Order: sequence, then C-alpha cells, then structure tokens
Amino acid sequence: MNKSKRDWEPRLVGFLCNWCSYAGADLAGTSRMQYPPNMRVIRVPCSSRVRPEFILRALQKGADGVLVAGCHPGDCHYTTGNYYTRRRFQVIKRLLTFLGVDPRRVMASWISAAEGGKYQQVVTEFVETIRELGPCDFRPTNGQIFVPAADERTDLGVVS
Amino acid sequence: MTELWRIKKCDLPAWLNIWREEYELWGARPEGPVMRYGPVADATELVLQVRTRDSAKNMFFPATETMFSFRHDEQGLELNQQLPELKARLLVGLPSCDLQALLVMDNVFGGGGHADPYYSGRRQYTVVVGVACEPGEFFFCQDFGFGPDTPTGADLFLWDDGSNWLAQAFSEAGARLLQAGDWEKVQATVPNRSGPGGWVSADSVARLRERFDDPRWERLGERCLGCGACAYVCPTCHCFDIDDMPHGLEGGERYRRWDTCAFAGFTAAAGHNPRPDQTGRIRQRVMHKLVYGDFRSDRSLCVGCGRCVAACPAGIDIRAIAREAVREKKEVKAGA
Amino acid sequence: MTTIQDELRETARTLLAEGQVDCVLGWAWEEELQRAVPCFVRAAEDAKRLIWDERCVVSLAPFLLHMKRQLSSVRTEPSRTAIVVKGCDARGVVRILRDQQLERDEVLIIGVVCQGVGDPDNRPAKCRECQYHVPPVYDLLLGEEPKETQTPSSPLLERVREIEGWDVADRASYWREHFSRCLRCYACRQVCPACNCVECIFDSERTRWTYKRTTAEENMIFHAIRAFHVAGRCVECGECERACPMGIPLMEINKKVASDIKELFSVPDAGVDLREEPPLVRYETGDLDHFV
Amino acid sequence: MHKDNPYLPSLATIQGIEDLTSDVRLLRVTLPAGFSYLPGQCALLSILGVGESTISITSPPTQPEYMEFAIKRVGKVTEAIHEAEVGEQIGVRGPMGNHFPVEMMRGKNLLFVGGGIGLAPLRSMIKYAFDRRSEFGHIDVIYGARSPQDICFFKELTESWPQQPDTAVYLTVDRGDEAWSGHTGFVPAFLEEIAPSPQDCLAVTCGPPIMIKFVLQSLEKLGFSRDMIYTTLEMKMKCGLGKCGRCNIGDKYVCVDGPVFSFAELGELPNEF
Repeated sequence: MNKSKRDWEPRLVGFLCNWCSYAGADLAGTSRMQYPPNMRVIRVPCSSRVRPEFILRALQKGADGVLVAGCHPGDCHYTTGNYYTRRRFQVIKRLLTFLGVDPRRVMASWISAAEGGKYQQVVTEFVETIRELGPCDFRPTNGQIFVPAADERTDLGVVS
Repeated sequence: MTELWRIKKCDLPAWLNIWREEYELWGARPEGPVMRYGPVADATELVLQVRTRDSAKNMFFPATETMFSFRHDEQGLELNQQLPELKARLLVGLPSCDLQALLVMDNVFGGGGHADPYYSGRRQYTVVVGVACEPGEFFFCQDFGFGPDTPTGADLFLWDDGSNWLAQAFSEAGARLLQAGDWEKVQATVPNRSGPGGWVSADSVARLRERFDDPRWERLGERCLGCGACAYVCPTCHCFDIDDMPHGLEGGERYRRWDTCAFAGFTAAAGHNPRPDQTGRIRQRVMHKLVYGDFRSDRSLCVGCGRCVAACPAGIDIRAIAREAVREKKEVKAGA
Repeated sequence: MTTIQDELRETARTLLAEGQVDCVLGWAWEEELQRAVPCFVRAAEDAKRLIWDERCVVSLAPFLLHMKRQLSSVRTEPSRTAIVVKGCDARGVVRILRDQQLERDEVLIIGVVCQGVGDPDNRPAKCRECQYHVPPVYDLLLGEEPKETQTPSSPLLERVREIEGWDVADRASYWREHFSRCLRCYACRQVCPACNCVECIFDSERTRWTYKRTTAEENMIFHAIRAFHVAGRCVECGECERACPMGIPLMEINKKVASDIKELFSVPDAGVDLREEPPLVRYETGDLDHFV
Repeated sequence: MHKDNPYLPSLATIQGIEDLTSDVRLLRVTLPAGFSYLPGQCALLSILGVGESTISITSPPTQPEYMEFAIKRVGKVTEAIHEAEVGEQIGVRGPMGNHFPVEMMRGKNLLFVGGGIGLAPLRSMIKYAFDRRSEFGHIDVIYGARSPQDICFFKELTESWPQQPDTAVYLTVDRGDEAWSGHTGFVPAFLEEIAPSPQDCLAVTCGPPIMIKFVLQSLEKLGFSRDMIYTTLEMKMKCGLGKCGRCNIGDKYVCVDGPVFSFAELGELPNEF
C-alpha cells in the first residue's frame, strides 16, 4: 500500500455537472488540450446532487482528492442548484477539515461548457497539489477488513 | 477450607508480564473517557475491579468482522474464508457476571450443532482470569444465582484479600499460569459474598411471560427511543446482521456486524414487519433477556451486570420492569 | 412559597382535568435509578409525579416525536400533548415542528425558566454557555424571567478553536481514536430532535454508499454525514453526547458546524423561531464565492 | 452446509430461468454436493456483493438433478437474483430449518391451501407426493392469486397437476379479467365453499400472513383440528443457524424450529409473525 511517492500516481475523482462542467471537460478533450489523466469523472445531473457521502466514500475507496464542479452561479440548468451547492460545500469542506481531512483534497469549481481551458487548468493544478500532498490515508486500516490492491481500487460507486 | 495461592497484589503485574511472550494481554483500561476491555502492552496498564462501559464480547465477537471475501473472474466465483488469526490471549479481570456471560456466548456460538468458527477460533485460545468484583450501582447478579465471588467460567479466579489476591485454578491452563510464580499456598475459605439482587425472580419471569399483551409494554414502547445502546453494551446480546460490501465490480467481502431487536428494521422484510412498533421491539428485548433465554442451554440471557441500565438514554431499567411485573396490574386508561 | 414544580403540577393537573391535553410529558424521579426520567402523565391525579429541578437533564423533545409516532401507528384521531421544556429543549421542539414532523396544535409547550441542570459544580457545557434560560418559544411559561444576564463565554467554542489550531494529522488521529470506539448503536441519532427522518439513510437497505460497519473510517463517515445532515438545524441540546455510551465528544463537531454556519451566513441560532428557514435549504445570490 | 464454516455458501450454477409471473421468476440451479433436503425446508441464496436472502425450495427432493426456487422480486437481493443469467453462479446455504411432517402425512389425504408466492414451499411437497403417489391419499390443491396474471405455476396448476390420479386443483383470483372464466374471490371463502373433508386429512397452508390467518380460521370451521393444520412462516433470517437472533419468536427460532409449524404450535407462540 505504501508505495514510494515516486511510483505513486494521484487518483482523483471529479463529480461534474452534466450541463456545464462535463461539457467543459468534453470541450477540453475535443480541443485536444493536454491535462493529466488522473481524474476519474463521474457525471452528475447537477453539482447539488453531490451528497457529502459521495465525497467521503470516494476518499475511503481510494481517491486522493475530490473535485465537485458545476455551472457558474446564475447559470444552473435547474436555476438554483449550484447556489445550494455553494452553501453546502463550504460547510462540508470546513467540517472535513475539522475531522482531519486535508482541505486541499476537496475542492469545488465553477466550469462552464465553454471553459475547456479552465477545466484543463483546474485539473492540472489539482493533480499537482495532490501530488505534493501524497496519498490520502483516509482508508481502512483495520487489519481484518479486506483492502483491494491499489490497482483495483477503481470502484467509486455509481451515481444516478 | 480450600487450598489457594496467595499472590501479593503488588506482584501481580510482573507475574502477568511473564506471560506476555506467549499471550497477548487483554483487560480493562481506559479508552478515551471510558473503561473498556482491550489489549495492553504491559500488565501495569490493567485496571482491575472496575466496571467497564461495555462488555468483553467485542474480543470474541467484534462489532464488525469480515467473514469471507469473494472474487468473480473467468473461472467463476471464488470464496475465501477470513478466519481470525489464532492468537493465544490472556484476558484478565473479568467479573463474575462477565464470566457467566461468556458461558452463555459459548453456548450461543458454539452450540446448536453448528459451531461459529469466528467466535470459537478466538475463544478457544483465550485463557480467562476472573476477579472478584466490588458490586456497584445497577448490579443485580444475585437474581441469577451467583455473586461477586463466583468463579464459574474462569480458568483462574482471584479473590480480594486486602493486600493479597487469593487464587484458584479451574483448568489446566489456569494452573499453568500459577506455576510461573513462587506463590505461597494457604488453606483458606473461599469468599462467598452475596451480590445485589431482589429484582428478577422466578415469579417475575413467569408473570412477564403471561403478560405479553399487558398495556404496560406500550408505556415502555413510547419511552424506548429505539437505539441499540442497551444491546451493544450487553455482554450476552449476540444478534447480528450479515451484509455484503462490494469492492469494485469483481469482488468484495461479506461481513457481519452487531444488530439489535430494538432497531426498527431488525425484522422488517419486504412489506411486512412482524414488530412494527417500539412496543413490540422493547418487549422482545426484555423477553429475550429475561424470559426466553438461550434455547441451547436454558441459561438466562441476562446476567445482571446492569450495563444496559446505566447506558439507556431514556432511563429504562430492566430490573424495574421485572419488579413491576409482579405488582398487581394497574388500571391503565384504555387507548391512552 | 410556590415553586415552579408546584406550579407545574397544578398546570398539568388542570390541563388534564379539563381535557385540554391527553398527556403531559414531563420528568419524574426514579429513586432506584437516581435519575429523572421522561414521564407520560395521562391522568390528572398522576400530575403530582412530575418534578422540575436541576436533576431534569434529559431533553424531552425527542420523546415527544417518538411517542407521537408510536401513537400514530395504533390510532388516527389527533391528540394534543403538553411537553415541559427548558430553553434548550424548547429549541428541540421548534426543530420538530419546523421540520413539519408534528402539527403546531398537537403540542402545548410548557416552558420552565431554567438556570442550568446537572451537578451545580459541573454543569454540562450547554448550560455554561446558555443564552436561553427562558425558552424562546412557549405557550405557558412557569417561573420568573431573569433580569438581563450577560452573554456567557462558550467553553465548547473555545475547545473547537483549540482543535482547529492543531495539525491536520493530529486532528485526524484525535477523531480516529474517538470514532474507533463508536459501536453504531445510534443512540446519538435516536435522541436527536434534528434526526427526525422517518427512515435514516444509514438504515436504508438500498443505499450502497453508507455501511453500518464499525471501522474507524466508516464511523467517521457516519458521524460526518450526521453532523452535515443536522447542519444548520442542530439545536445544540447536547443530547447526542449525553446518550453516547462510548463518550465520543460529538458536540465538538456540532459546535464546529454551528459556528461555521453562523459565521458564513450570519444566521440566528437554530430552533429559536418557528418560522426559521434553515440556512442550508436556502441561499442568497451574494453568498461567499471565493472558495471556488 | 460447509463442514467447518456454516456461513460459507456452496456455489450453484443457474441452469434455467422461467418467468412465472411479471414479478416471480423460477430459478433452476445445480444441486451442490451433499445438499439433501425435505419438502418445506429453505435455503439462503446469495448474490455475492449484494447479499443473502431466505428462499424456500420449491422442487421436490425426489428430483436428484437440480433444485428450484420461485423468487418474487421484493427487495435488493431478490432484484439481483432476477438479474442473474443462466450459467452464472450463485451462493447457496442450507438446507435450513425443519420440513413438512412427511412421515405423518403418509397414508393421509392432503389438502394444500396456497396464496400467491406461498405456493412455492407447497409445490415441493405436492410434487414429492405425486412422485410417490401411492404413499398418499387424495390430494386437494386450493390456490389463489391476486389476478390471473399473478398465478404462479399456471401450467402445472391447470395442466399437469389435475392429470394426477385422485387429485383436484381449485383456482381462484381476487379479481378476474375478461378472459378469466374461473372462480373469483378470496382463498378462505373459496376454501369454505369447497369444504374439503377433515377426515384423515392433513392441511398445509402458505401465503401472505393475512391469508394464513383467515385460512386457519376457515379450516377450524371445517373441522380440522389444530394439530392437523400446518403452515410455514416467512420471517426475516440472516444466519439460518439460530445465532443471529432475528427470527426469534417466543422460545422459538424460525430458522431452526421452523419454518414449518402446526397451528397448535403457533398457538403457543406470541402473536408476532
């Protein structure tokens, strides 16, 4: 488990809103922008769909960092979803920090469908931040609990 | 008069430490703000004659344990048992009620024609040293036919004799422990204090059985909030749930975890719950503890340790329920 | 001199005798237990069992909801219950009413003026920072409103600030140690007036992202989620911490969230106004945005 | 049952799947080595990664090749079982509990009263009796479903079973449709209408709890004594070994002492099933 930092690659999870950030990621791809491949993307209908459970479960299942991304305030497909996200995220981030999760591992960003460049930049920077931080240790340590080998830790739950 | 070994209290930790090479030492020690049983590195950390917040059942029947892991691949499905590591453990300081509880649990998990390999695996290699306790609040052991000096269930039992312990071995493993020390043998009377009691009697148990439909259960049901504090600190509550935890799409584990009849979902199956309200659920717990007992051994599932009484956030007192059962039925306003 | 307790007994007796309520939920003293326990008085002559003094630590608010839910499983006609509340308990009742778990006219709130409960030399943290000696919401009030008192200091908040000052790794191990003791008995949840979901997400058979395993991580997830689910709605009654058989300092977490919310969204305390809108179920377009 | 670890399921391969109704599916699986059972017993079926569920065995033990389960889609495990395909492996533990009083039934007339998916455990006994037809007397099967579409084992009920010697099958539905020409009405009333003779007859009933309750009353009305009426209880189980405590009712554990109880035995239990 404790691979040396050299051959360890950060593994990130991005919960991207279907209408803006996912399209932004898509644009980054179709525009052939280069960014690190470390982010596993889970598409959600709206950034406000992301329950705090999802963030915690992702960290527990082996993610080293979690990104929640949605439309810019005012642009939500559902009019107000991201306003709620904005309030909740601030609370949950402070709470997780208080409970011992490094605040840099959990981030939120507004990325519109037109902002392929911003997506590229956010992911690139996030990966670098996590690379510096090293692996997240928020994982089962209890000896009797089955821990899958690092390369199998891809199941991050399905969101619908 | 019985032949007992006299051990100076101050010599006890050094003597127990001799066995650290062979056994993992377990006993009561503080965990944060509460006393619990757990492993210790040195016998000086052990606290004797103290009431732990929960019981020692965690040691044999952990609150959560993986039973087996599984993996799907081209060849099909593969199951791998996750049996506990067989470690020799020396558990020091169980009071008589916890010893009795251990006997109950041995029957539950070892009996009935199917031994539970997880429990038995841990239990088999554990040597238990019992210690006479100082009965405190909420104890009612005498109602179950034993007191603070009853050694039943221990491999070795220590009675308090001022600055000394008086020890007697009840098994080969217990006798072997004693050989490591250069102890004085004395002829002495084994203490036999009686413990607190007077709540649960054959009569109250019989009355409880008769009064399954008594409206007083409803009064309890509205007070019982449906948490599991009583069951989880209980040394004999052994209900568990089995669930699967997938790891990825190919594999995962099946684990069990404690469960209790006080929880609303305990008996809920698709669309049908035989115990739909808290009245039925608290009644089930009281009945199972005091009336039904364990069908394998006819032992009572309550040993009078009083932990549930101390733990209940609603102040529900199983002793009082038993005592109340023998009082004449009070007129209760219908439907109220 | 008539004490609040005398007044309370007389009030309860009258309410029951006149049929204004079906039940008075208050405290009674359990001698063998040496504890004040919830007591459901249904007959006027039993009103004398009620007590009120500093032994009445337990909040009755969760019992009100629980009892009403129990009753609704056996009968359908409406019933009215009177509940005796301290300031902190009143906030719990507001929580339940505001969350629409009970109708306002199902409940008659008898407020008692409280100067703190428990051991006078070792009051619970909530009493030491109490600003609600008089319940913020009541139908009847027993006792004299105290003269202007100064805003007390909050030892709990000081503790939260202290923990915030630690290294992230120290905080992680501090909570890991506490959460590793959690047995998932859900006493914290069951006594919580804000945990009033009919089915808890942790009890749902279908949710595959919550598990009832008792590893330190799963327990941390449980407590983090619980804290978040009551965020902005927690009335800081401290019952979760009192009920915890394993002595986990749960109020440190709740206080942290409550103080963050106050700071971020400038809202009043939760559970002091029946018309309150919990801060996480609303928003303002001008909310802070710099975190993204 | 695994020799050292009763919690470890054996693996069985799904051989065939048949939809009995829109939400009941018949699963035919290979018989794990050493798995022998009697009518009325159940097994714990696992979809690994989802969980385990108690299902009564619906095939007769006289069938040595395979085992069958009729599974109604009601929860997460049964849903996952419905998603399984032929050739897949599922976990099987058991057999659990007691069985119908086969010895006592020999030489007697048999009356089966089933409702909905409750026919599943009865079918094991019914087919067992057909396979050893000479050992049993007259057989009556009374079965009811909510609608014609909800009738389980429709083909067997209407085609093969009535062909058996000295056997009568009666069908009813709570609510019929244009195509339904049979009886319409609830099972207990239908039973009283048919009025089978209690003479030398043992009755076995299974169905929704509310149906069982009224069928028991009807049978008593018809003159069946309480020790000649058997039913099988559906109670949530987890371990199947009398340890996990879930199925405890009074002094009994349904998974060990049941699921089959006589009406006389049920009378001794608190009313919690």
